[in-house]
Amino acid sequence: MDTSLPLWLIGIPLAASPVVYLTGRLLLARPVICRWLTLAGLAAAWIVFAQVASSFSVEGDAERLIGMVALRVDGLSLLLAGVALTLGTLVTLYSYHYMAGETGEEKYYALLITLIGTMIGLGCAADIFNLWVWFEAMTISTYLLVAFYRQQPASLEAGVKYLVQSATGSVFVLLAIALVLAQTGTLDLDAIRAASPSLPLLAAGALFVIGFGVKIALVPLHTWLPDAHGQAPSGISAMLSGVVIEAGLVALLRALGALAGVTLSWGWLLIGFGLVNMLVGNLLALRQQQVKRLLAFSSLSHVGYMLLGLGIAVYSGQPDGAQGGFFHLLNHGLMKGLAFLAAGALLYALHSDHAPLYLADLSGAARRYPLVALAFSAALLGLGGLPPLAGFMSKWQIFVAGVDTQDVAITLAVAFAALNSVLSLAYYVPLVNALYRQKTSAPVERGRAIPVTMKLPLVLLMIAMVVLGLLPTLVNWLTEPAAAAMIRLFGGV
Amino acid sequence: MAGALSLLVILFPWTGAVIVALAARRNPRWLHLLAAVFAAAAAAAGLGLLFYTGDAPAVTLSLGGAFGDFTLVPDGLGAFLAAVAVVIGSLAVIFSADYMRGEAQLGRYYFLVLLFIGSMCGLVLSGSLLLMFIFWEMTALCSYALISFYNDDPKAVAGGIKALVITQFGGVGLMIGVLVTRAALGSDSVSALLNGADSLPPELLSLIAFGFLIAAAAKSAQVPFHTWLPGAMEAPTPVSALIHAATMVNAGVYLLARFYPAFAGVPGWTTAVVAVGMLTALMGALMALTSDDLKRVLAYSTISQLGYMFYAIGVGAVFASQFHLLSHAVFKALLFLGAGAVIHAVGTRDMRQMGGLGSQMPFVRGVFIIGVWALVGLPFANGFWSKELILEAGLADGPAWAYIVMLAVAGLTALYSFRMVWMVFFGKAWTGRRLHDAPAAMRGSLGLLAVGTLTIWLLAEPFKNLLASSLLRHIGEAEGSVLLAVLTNPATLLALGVIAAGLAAWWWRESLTGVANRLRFIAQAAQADFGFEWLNRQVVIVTHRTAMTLRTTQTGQLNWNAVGIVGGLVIVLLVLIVGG
Amino acid sequence: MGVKSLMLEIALVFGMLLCAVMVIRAGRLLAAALWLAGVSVFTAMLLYRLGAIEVAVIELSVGAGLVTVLFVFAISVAGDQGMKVPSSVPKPLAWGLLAFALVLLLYLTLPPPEVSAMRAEAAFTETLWQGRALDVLVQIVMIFSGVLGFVGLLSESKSEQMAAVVALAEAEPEPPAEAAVTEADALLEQEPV
Amino acid sequence: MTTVLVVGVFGLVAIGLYGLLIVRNLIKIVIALQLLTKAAALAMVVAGQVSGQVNLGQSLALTVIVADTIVAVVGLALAVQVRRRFGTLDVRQLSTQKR
Repeated sequence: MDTSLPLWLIGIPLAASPVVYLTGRLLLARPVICRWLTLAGLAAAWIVFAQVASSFSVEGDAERLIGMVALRVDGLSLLLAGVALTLGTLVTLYSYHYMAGETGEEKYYALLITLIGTMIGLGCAADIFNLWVWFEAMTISTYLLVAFYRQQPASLEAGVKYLVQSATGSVFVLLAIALVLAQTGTLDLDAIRAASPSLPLLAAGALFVIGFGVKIALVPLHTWLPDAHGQAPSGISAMLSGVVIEAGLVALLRALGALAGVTLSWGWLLIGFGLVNMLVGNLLALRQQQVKRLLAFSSLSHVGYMLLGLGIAVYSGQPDGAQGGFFHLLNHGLMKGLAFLAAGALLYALHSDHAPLYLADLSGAARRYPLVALAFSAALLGLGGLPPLAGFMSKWQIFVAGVDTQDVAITLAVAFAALNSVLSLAYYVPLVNALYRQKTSAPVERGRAIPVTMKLPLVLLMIAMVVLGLLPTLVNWLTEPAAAAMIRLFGGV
Repeated sequence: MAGALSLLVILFPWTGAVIVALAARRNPRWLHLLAAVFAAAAAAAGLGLLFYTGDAPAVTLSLGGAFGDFTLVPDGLGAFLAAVAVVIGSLAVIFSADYMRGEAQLGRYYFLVLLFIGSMCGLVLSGSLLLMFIFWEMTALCSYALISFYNDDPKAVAGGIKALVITQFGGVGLMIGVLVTRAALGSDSVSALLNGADSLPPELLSLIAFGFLIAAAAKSAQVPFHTWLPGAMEAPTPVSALIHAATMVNAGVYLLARFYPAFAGVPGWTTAVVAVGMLTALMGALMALTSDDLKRVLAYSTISQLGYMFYAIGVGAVFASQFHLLSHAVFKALLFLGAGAVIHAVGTRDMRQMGGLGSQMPFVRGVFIIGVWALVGLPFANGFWSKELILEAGLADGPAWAYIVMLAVAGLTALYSFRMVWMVFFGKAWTGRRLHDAPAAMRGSLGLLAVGTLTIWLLAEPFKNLLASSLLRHIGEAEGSVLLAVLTNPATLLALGVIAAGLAAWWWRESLTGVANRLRFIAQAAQADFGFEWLNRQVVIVTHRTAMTLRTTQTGQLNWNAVGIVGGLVIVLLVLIVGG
Repeated sequence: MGVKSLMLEIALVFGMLLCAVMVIRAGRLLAAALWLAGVSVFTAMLLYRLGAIEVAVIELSVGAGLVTVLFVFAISVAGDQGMKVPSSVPKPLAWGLLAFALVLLLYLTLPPPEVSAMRAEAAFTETLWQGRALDVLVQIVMIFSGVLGFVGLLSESKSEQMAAVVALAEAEPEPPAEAAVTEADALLEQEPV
Repeated sequence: MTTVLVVGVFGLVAIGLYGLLIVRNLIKIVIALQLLTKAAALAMVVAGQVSGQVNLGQSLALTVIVADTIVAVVGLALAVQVRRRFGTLDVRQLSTQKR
């Protein structure tokens, strides 16, 4: 691979960002231009991505050294970049009308494309400190996006919690990096892996888990998530839930992978957090009446499934669980992205004042918005793990990997996860039911039309979800290298 | 040919479903017609498939990895159940043309019904366990959506979610079984499990066997998972017929019959199946006896008859169970659609408000009595042959305690059936408004089913040969002619005697009031669903309470959120220090 | 390393921690901000002693200078609401959790590895601008998004400002129920800080 | 002597965290975050020194200081907005989003 390609992949979105802002703000002072510039920037990134992916499939990993810091494209980076670009593009398209007329639209687009760029960069980082730098840059670019409706107290509140908790987590990561540096004398992930295990590195691992765990929303560090995901503009909710959480997960995997030799407990730790996340996420969502908040809580349980798959892989050293976990990561990006975008479309149609969308508001929405309701239901049923939608297939892959380990405890964990899937139906299904009620709610009756730029991303995501459900092996080219990379991260072959 | 037909039997309903959904805003008459045409086409394909059965995969789609190969295997058992599903299903669709006339959201209705029929065919035809599980879940989803069809009614919504959650809960058992099979045998094809069962470690095999039993019990509404079925009565009546006779509940019986050869040797498994079947048959009959809701009586009677089928499998009479499934599918569809015609006319499901309807609806009364005739097991309707066959096998191969109970249940069946017929069609004279007998489409479906009820047993021999290919050695019962065996067995007379006693008990019910009063506690227990409904509700309440309690931890206060972070750190550090 | 040097080190760390405690205990925000500057000064001195001369200077100018100015600015805009009553988290819980975490962390990390011989290293500027060039580049991204965030949160059109003022004025007559409790708590608490 | 520094770093972290647990004023919470940050910067330099790479440690510390100053700036901007919209800086009253 031409080693400058990854630089382009990261650089294009990041360079597009100031262009978007300055053009929108100063040169033309027309927000409409921002939307198109952002799309153009993403299109350019897509072209580079296609090149990177095709040469990756031939030549494998590629590395570029800048000073003493390396950027490396492996399966994991490719997966994260793919999900970030897919969702980012669709969200940009979606925002065309959704965000139209908001104050600070140019900032929204500039930060959105920065977010995409920093996530791709994060996926490529091969140096532990550089990983943190990307992570922090990603976080900073989302602060304004979360608190974008700054006239709304609730949205400011969400922003405050997000900022303080993220910053705390990031300090933990820094302390862990300091411990690693002091102990091993290096920051390169591969070199750290070669160091001999010691107690301070164990502490570093714990600090990494907590530090990145805040972003991944491990229970009990999850408390910011429902607020932030619930209050952000819906496109941003989709990004936060569909990729940002996952980017945190990738960062954690890279950091823990470097410490793989320190203890054998990492796999169990991930599985443990996975199980707790599933149960707590489901129970917290069970009685939730606020639609976006409910979806946010359900993210907790889906992170649990990913952690379960990845933990199984770490524990067994086999790539299958990781492949399932990454497939679920991808699917969750699509499904939760779709769910948030569909909820946002209804929010847009039913409430013009950013007021929260309640379950009762959805009543009968299918009669006026059949397409959106269909997409929303597909997303919800997929999230609930009903076959033959994509969500079931990735859960299945995780479960197969789990039982294949022939370990009784993991088989029990799989059974627990499956029961949780059943529990989750108890809150997804009433949502679907409300959509198809015959009695329409008052907001639906006076709702406005939903523009086509908002419907198009929904349709695309829905098609992707259904196709992946029917042909789950279609994304093997993305998940298989990611799983292989992950096994390599943890010192396997 | 077999491949094409097995695909068509799934794709006809599914294509129909999509087309009807797309045409949802057109004239409702078109919707009825479209749905009926596609259902009839599927029925034709399903009947055609019966002539092309074979044990080899007819369709294969290789996905590889964790997903294995998806195959369709139209062997005798699968083809038979697919045929039941499409034929009864298409009759229900045709019946719907009258029953659902003027309802809103017909597109959604037919979409789900056709999807349901197709999924059921896929379930019984699939030769891969994963594919089977996928269809298994799809039938659960469709049944949920249909039960909740009148989704402005909270009772319908609750009933639907209950059905979904309980059958999904059972599905977890199936899934674990499939996963373990995969892990142990390296393949998830049905034949791999059937052939490789002997080579599996015993504890794994019993895990699989009991996992499948849980799944089957939940799907077929057996104790203790039966609570969803009465709630499912909120569905439109043709859907009830579909769920009870043609699709959903048969899936559990199918699963056990299919894997009986693999699981028969698992210690305690057959006893468990017998016990579940027996308890369900008894409780179902008692609950049917004490219920006043027409559809509920039929629902409980379904549970009870399914108990017979489970019992039959438990004692090794797999063929008898499938024969009874066939009989039951036909006569229960007849009874449900007949009840639908009554409810459609009267506008209530409470039998205490009916009575004397026979004079107003002679056609419905006629076919309904034929259905009851078969349900009770009087000669020579189809239910007679299959039920006698089960009881004979039970006497010959099963434990005595179970046989006695099952025999008694035959009497109870007679008792509640006569009570039902009496309360609906006879007794006091009908004084309400003038009622219409069933309209044309309804009559068509009912008439066909009535003829089937009276004649389908004539096919017993070919049916046996059809199943023999897929059930192999386990069809040993009744060598030679099935029908002759029934007639010549002394157990038949015994059973008929008990049935006659049940009938007599209803006839002289006035003089038996003393006994009835003394047995009141049983009636009360039966009306309270023997506490299972309570148990069910407790589980739900506890879950929701836990959820509510847990929600208070989401304080929304930044300081407490920080406590979470520090607490998390402490926990992780402790775990790592202790766990090494 | 002589005893004298060690004593100085201990004194500096002690001073730093003392200032930090005062930050938390300070009643007024302005005082807290100034104590924070004190922490900065001690940190800078420690950094200087560790040989990190450049960062010590930066810490002094940014940490003690710029950040303090920022805080003072923010306090002057937002007002110096004294909130003497602590949060609803019980103090024993906070103490317990932190002490526990601290003990566990120190158990795992003490004693720290010996100071290894200084490696031959490029000069600070070279390390920063060439060795860690990527970090610096990403810092630019951070600064850009930080500025956008700051501007996006604060810049308001006149109409918005008016709306906010009106909204507040409307909210003023009925103070939040919490406020009353707060004052009562304050009387009970009688803590001089 | 490194031990003293390690204790100092963790001590500073503990005090900062204590602030997050106990303090109710939003601006003061941002100040407590600054304490954490300073600990992190100090930790970087100490780690650099321990591993014999002071200049590397310095470079990292500089990045940390820059990043966290940005966080403080955004945090303060949020605080000012919160004061405008909520009329208070009390994080206890800033808990409309719960359950």
